[in-house]
Amino acid sequence: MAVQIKYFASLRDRLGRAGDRLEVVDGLTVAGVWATLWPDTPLPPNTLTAVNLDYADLAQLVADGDEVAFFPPVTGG
Amino acid sequence: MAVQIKYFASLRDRLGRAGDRLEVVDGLTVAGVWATLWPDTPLPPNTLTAVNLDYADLAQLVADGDEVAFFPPVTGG
Amino acid sequence: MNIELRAAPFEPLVELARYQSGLDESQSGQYGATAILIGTMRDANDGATVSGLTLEHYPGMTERYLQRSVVSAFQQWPLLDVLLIHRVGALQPNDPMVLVAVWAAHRAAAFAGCRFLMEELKSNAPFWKREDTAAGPRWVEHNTPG
Amino acid sequence: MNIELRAAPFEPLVELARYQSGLDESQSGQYGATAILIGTMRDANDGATVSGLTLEHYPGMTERYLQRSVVSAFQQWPLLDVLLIHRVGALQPNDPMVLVAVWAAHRAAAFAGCRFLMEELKSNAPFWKREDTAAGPRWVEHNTPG
Repeated sequence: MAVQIKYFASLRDRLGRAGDRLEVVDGLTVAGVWATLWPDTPLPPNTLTAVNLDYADLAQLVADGDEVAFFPPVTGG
Repeated sequence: MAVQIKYFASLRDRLGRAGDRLEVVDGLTVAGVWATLWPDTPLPPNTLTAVNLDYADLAQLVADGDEVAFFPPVTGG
Repeated sequence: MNIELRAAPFEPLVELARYQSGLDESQSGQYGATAILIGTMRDANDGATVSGLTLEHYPGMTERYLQRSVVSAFQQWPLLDVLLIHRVGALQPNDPMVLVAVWAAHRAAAFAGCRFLMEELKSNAPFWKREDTAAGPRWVEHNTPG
Repeated sequence: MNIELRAAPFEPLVELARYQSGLDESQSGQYGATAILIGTMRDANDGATVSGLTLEHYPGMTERYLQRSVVSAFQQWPLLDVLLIHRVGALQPNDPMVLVAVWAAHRAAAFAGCRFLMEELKSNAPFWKREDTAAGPRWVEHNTPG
């Protein structure tokens, strides 16, 4: 069971890569995905999260095949 | 001492003419102009009034050479 | 800044392109937002089919009122430029009736200025609409709310 | 209705003219108001000269978010049509960045729909700006208020 992880914009630059792949266990949340991948790096304040192309909160459970994204506040338009 | 009077839109159609000329006396107001010209026709509710191309209220005094206008609520744009 | 009453049909997008190409060069790079409202003649109103429309105005006062409205908009918001064109005379359905374009650094001022000018046009500038309907001509008695 | 991300420069007035010419014929005569907002790249921001800008997005999610925003606008107001074009990639000062055009019978709905979509673009759709300044590139950290 695995999920794809994506990072965007300043967060990607800070982390030094655009994504990850993570084998996950039942009951893992979006927050848990981050904590597993970046145990020494607290999630930056105001970071936004999405699961499968929709905004999601940190408590959302992830499932096999999900795409999980972390990114800074948006500044389009 | 005289003022020019103008009527617009539905008010002009109702009155049957586009304007008048009136010899006036000292102390005459916009309301007085109407009452002098149309003693049997009360000013229709919501009629707007202008003196010399600026909105004016009924109590404004008129002077020699003024242009006084009466017109219905505006519906532009 | 340009304010015009037009007695003949006009193309808002053509006017915009022309005006835009003449915008103040010294402000190049500052125009972050342009808010535009185009009003077009509809073929129905208040339950009746409308085949034509005549826009009457008060020559002299209408121009003066629009001028003051634009000055007031510049006083209220940090605007860079304004283009305002309003038809007078005889219109047919789908004819452009009014164009208000407001240039500013940011969208909040552009939107606010454009809305303000539209409300001035609709509620205070001396214009009157007479519609041609199957039952004959009739004066429009009230506008739609902004 | 049309929603597009553009990787190359575009001319908002040309796009508007093209889209307008293809508007639903069956709604001819109903388009009373078109509200338009054009966002353009400025050459200065937060006190620094900006010589270029890169717009990043989240392929897949950005399109999906914009699509939902437009559906939401149609649910909230009686709109007739929407055209939304947003740049991605590398921009230079004065390049158009975003075009939102909303057609409705009356100006209140057109304005409200246009503003709503602009706020969605600015505050919620996944886009990020990176500016080129004399001190090097920097990510824009916040937007101007609507």
